[in-house]
Amino acid sequence: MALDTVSIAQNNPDTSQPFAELGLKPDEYARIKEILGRRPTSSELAMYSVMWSEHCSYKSSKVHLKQFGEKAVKTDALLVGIGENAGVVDVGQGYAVTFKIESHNHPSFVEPYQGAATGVGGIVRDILTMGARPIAVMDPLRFGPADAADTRRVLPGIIAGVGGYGNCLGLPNIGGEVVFDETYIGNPLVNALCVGVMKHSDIKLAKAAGAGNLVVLYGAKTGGDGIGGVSVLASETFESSGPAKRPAVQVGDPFVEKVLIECSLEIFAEDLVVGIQDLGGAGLSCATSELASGGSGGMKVELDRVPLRDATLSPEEILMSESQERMCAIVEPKNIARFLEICKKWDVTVTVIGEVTDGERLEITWHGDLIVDVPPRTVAHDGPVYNRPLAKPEYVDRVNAETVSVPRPKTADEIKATVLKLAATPNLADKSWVTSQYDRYVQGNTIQSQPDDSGMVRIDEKTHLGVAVATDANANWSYLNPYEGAKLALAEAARNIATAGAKPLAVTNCLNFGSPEDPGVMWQFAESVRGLADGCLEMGLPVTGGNVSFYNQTGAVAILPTPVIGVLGVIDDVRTRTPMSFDRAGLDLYLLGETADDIAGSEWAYMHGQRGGSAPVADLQREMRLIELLVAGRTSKIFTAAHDLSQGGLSASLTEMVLRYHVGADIKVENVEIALISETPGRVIVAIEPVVKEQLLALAKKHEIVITRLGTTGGQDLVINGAIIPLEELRKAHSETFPKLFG
Amino acid sequence: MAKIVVDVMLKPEILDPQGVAVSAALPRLGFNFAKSVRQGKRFEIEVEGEPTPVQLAEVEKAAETLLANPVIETFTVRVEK
Amino acid sequence: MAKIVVDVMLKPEILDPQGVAVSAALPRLGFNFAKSVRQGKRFEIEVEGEPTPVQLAEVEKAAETLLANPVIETFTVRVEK
Amino acid sequence: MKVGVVTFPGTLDDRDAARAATNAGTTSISLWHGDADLKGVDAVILPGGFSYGDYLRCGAISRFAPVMEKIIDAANGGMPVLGICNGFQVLCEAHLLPGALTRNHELHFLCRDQKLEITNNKTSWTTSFSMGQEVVIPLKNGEGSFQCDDATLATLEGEGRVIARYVGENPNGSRNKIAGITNERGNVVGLMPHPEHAIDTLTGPTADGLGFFTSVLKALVK
Ligand SMILES: Nc1ncnc2c1ncn2[C@@H]1O[C@H](COP(=O)(O)OP(=O)(O)O)[C@@H](O)[C@H]1O
Ligand SMILES: [Mg+2]
Repeated sequence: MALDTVSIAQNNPDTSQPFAELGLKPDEYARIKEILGRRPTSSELAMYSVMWSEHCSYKSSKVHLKQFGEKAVKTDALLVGIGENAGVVDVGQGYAVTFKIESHNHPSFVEPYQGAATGVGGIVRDILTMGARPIAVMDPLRFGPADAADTRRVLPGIIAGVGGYGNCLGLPNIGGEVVFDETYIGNPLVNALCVGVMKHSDIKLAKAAGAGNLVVLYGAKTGGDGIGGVSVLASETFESSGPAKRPAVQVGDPFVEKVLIECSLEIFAEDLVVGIQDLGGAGLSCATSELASGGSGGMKVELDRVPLRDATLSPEEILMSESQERMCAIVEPKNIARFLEICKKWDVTVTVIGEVTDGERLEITWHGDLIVDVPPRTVAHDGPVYNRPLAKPEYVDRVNAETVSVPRPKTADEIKATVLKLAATPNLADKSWVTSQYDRYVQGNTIQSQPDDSGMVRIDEKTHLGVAVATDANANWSYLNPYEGAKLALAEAARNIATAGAKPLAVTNCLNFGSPEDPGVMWQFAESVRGLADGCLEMGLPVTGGNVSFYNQTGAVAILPTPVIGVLGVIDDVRTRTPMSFDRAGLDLYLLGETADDIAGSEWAYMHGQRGGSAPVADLQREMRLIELLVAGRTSKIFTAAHDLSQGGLSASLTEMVLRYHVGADIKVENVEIALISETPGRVIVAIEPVVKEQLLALAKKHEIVITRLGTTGGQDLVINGAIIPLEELRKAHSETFPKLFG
Repeated sequence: MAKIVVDVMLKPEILDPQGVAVSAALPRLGFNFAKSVRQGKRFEIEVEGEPTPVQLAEVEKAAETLLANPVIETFTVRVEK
Repeated sequence: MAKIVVDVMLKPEILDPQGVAVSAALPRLGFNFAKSVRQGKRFEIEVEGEPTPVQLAEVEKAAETLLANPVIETFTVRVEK
Repeated sequence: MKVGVVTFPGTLDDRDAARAATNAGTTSISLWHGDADLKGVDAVILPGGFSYGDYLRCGAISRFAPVMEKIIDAANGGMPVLGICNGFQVLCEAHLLPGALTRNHELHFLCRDQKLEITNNKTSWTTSFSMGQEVVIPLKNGEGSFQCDDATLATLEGEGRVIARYVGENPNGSRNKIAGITNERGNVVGLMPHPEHAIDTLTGPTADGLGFFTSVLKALVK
């Protein structure tokens, strides 16, 4: 097996290389040659090809994403911004919180269980890498139609994978989404979010500073995971002696990750690392080049020291391997003995693979031969940047002009039938078949989880400081108007934090789209980013990080534009949160916010095969006033309960409220044919003791929010304009759907 | 009545966390015979009478679609006395 | 190098929900050959050279103490070519 | 009174068990799986989690940990030992309790608020409850189905050694809806649901679980 070294590359400039098979364009290949002043070695080619891929380099999205920095409001709360593994925000009392979403869409289609499991594992390592203890996870998911064969194949595996990995790590799952739509057939979306907490002084960064410091690889051994593409290289360049076909599937070992977390936190607590990076996409290529370029640039690595699970791996494959549960740390020599000792305590495999140098090049050797000699910045950060053509797709004006025609419930029978249908439709049905597979209690700090508007965890057991997180995306609205859709998702996520009385602080996002090579998709993407950036600017919330997933597309059909927005909020005392529902009779119910005839993009329209009309326009000033009202109402203890209105409108929200503690309500609304099903944004139902009515009205007036009395709580029925829906019947409709579909 | 056995193992290149855990536990208990351990599944299927070639072909099919996940696993089908 | 196989199955009187689930799934997929299905575990242990009787006795011991739980499971040990 | 809480690699609910023991008025001491040392504790909790990933069988690998030798000796000498979830599985694998925990009959991990009936209030861990008292505490596991042979079941039932039973639908296929059992002497208890997650209504469905921890305090001071 011939090794391609730097000197061979110098002496044989004309050797043909499979750059196209590795996904590089001719001009990208030419640029690599220009950077190096010679052809790359096969190892260098492997590194550049994965690091310059869409997934790692953000080459199609970069020009748009930079708005998040440019338009951002300056806030002292942001301790670490975009660019690191995850952003970090100050939540007070000396605590910092980090959170981020990442996608694992394609792997979850290929192997649902492992794809979803390793998606959770990856985002948890990103959070750990910042120096934080991971404290909770969430999983926004999208699937094809609930009764489609493909959905039956992927959904159970994905749910089991999210649970299997998260449960074994001891991370409470505090929320997520399960949404069905035809466009996700063949393109399920598995987004995973993790939240972590640390003290300010514990923040860690991905940088390799200080010549002589050691490069330490610890965690799982390296195998041939996720390097399907690179084996092209191995087989083209060499007569490969290893297994011909490397698996593109990565398999996770949550036990190893759990031990890695505890081991790392013990190492952090003793302040034994200078810099740290997890190994995710692009494995060692990414970790070494990012660490080196985060420091002065110089690093030497002896690749043959990497502990292998499969002895037949070639150096190219080792550089690319996406084996899970690995971390790379920069450690001062004086600390290495203690570092190794802690790894030994936790039975974690650990190897010194190199050292930081005072040069500016990343040099990697294989049994003494130099196989990589590159300026690390060129690998990690100077990838190609594309300003891809974009064009407003033809469908937009056409569908915006359509009028939505759906049945309008007016009579008592129609009202009852509508409420029951909405309660049972897969997008709105009870998700406990899913969430009961997730541990929500572990760590003993979970204050809210599904089906609450947001997840909430306590981070200090003495002061009861806590954080709340919600994720949202309304792909129907994004399809009709991606700019407004992104803003509306942001507003909804923020509102979901605020109903509990927490104050929104920071934003993360996972932008799931079709192919960036399609100008229409690129337009959807650009509009979504612009909408989110404008929205965050207006609401004064920083974007702390995120992830882009392109190529979610089957043939010519792209998924609906699905920007999943996560908002993190803080609450000074979790004991004072406003619960999502009421547990007793005799309370008064009010609707905060006005209802218009917003049927376009609604669940009721979707259920009737309608995907036309115009999306609502986000009024973020009003959203902010509503948020202030909700936070103020919590601190002055006015609310007994508060619940957001979103998909399924008033009908769905009332259903969720009365079923939560099995206490009914008697409601009267005007224009029921609109009020019941409209999805006008910026609305919340609150429950109060009748005695605080005047305080509530004053609060609404102060914040200029329209308020309408809906009715009272109590009884064993949900009664709407005289239509009686027994709670038992409603519960049956709501809870039967998932067990029937997925058993 | 006969017994058809389907053995399902992870492909050799796929990480087998369970096998790794067993490999690590054996020496701690003083057992040093194992160079490596892989853990898989075994299905024992009872069928009426002697299995016919048609039936065995069906079992192969079932193994491929249900019992094993061909993305990460291999399987063998055999009749056991 | 030889391979020792340890098969572990739940005792017949112990409920095997995985086997039951497979039994139920097969006919839904149009497979009607199975009278019953039981699911167990298969361990493939690689050892250096030909296994000696002493080694096999050790494997038996390991199966009894670690690989199987005699309260609910039975096991067999054999050398596979 | 000192209650030891064991951490194996992969243990998850150790902090929660320690918090519960502390809230009940005991001092919690953390015990490391690799140390054959009980640090002078008066009782031991084996908490929930996925020790060693729960690969092979839940609890099968952990039961050989050095700390377990000491715990087995101490338990046989009468020290109160509570195994919760994974800890229950470890106690069965260690033969301190009969039977075994197997896959839930629905084959899924199941997390839910579970109603239980306390059916023995004489053990070291259950005296704070009244006979027949119904409590609600979280159940969360993938392998919580209690199985044993008929003779063992008859013994357990005959000697009143079932300490808690699921109320309502059987969540996992356990024989006789068994949620927890004790040894002959009543000092060793295994329980599938998690009382340490029901110590206050802020973070749990109820505070019913606290009774297990106050019971052991009473057992120790008497
Ligand atoms: N949609 C986005 N919005 C904001 N930041 C983003 C987005 N997508 C990626 N980023 C940021 O770009 C950086 C690189 O992302 P990524 O390569 O996914 O990081 P990692 O490899 O650590 O997961 C990160 O700081 C990430 O937060
Ligand atoms: Mg990262």
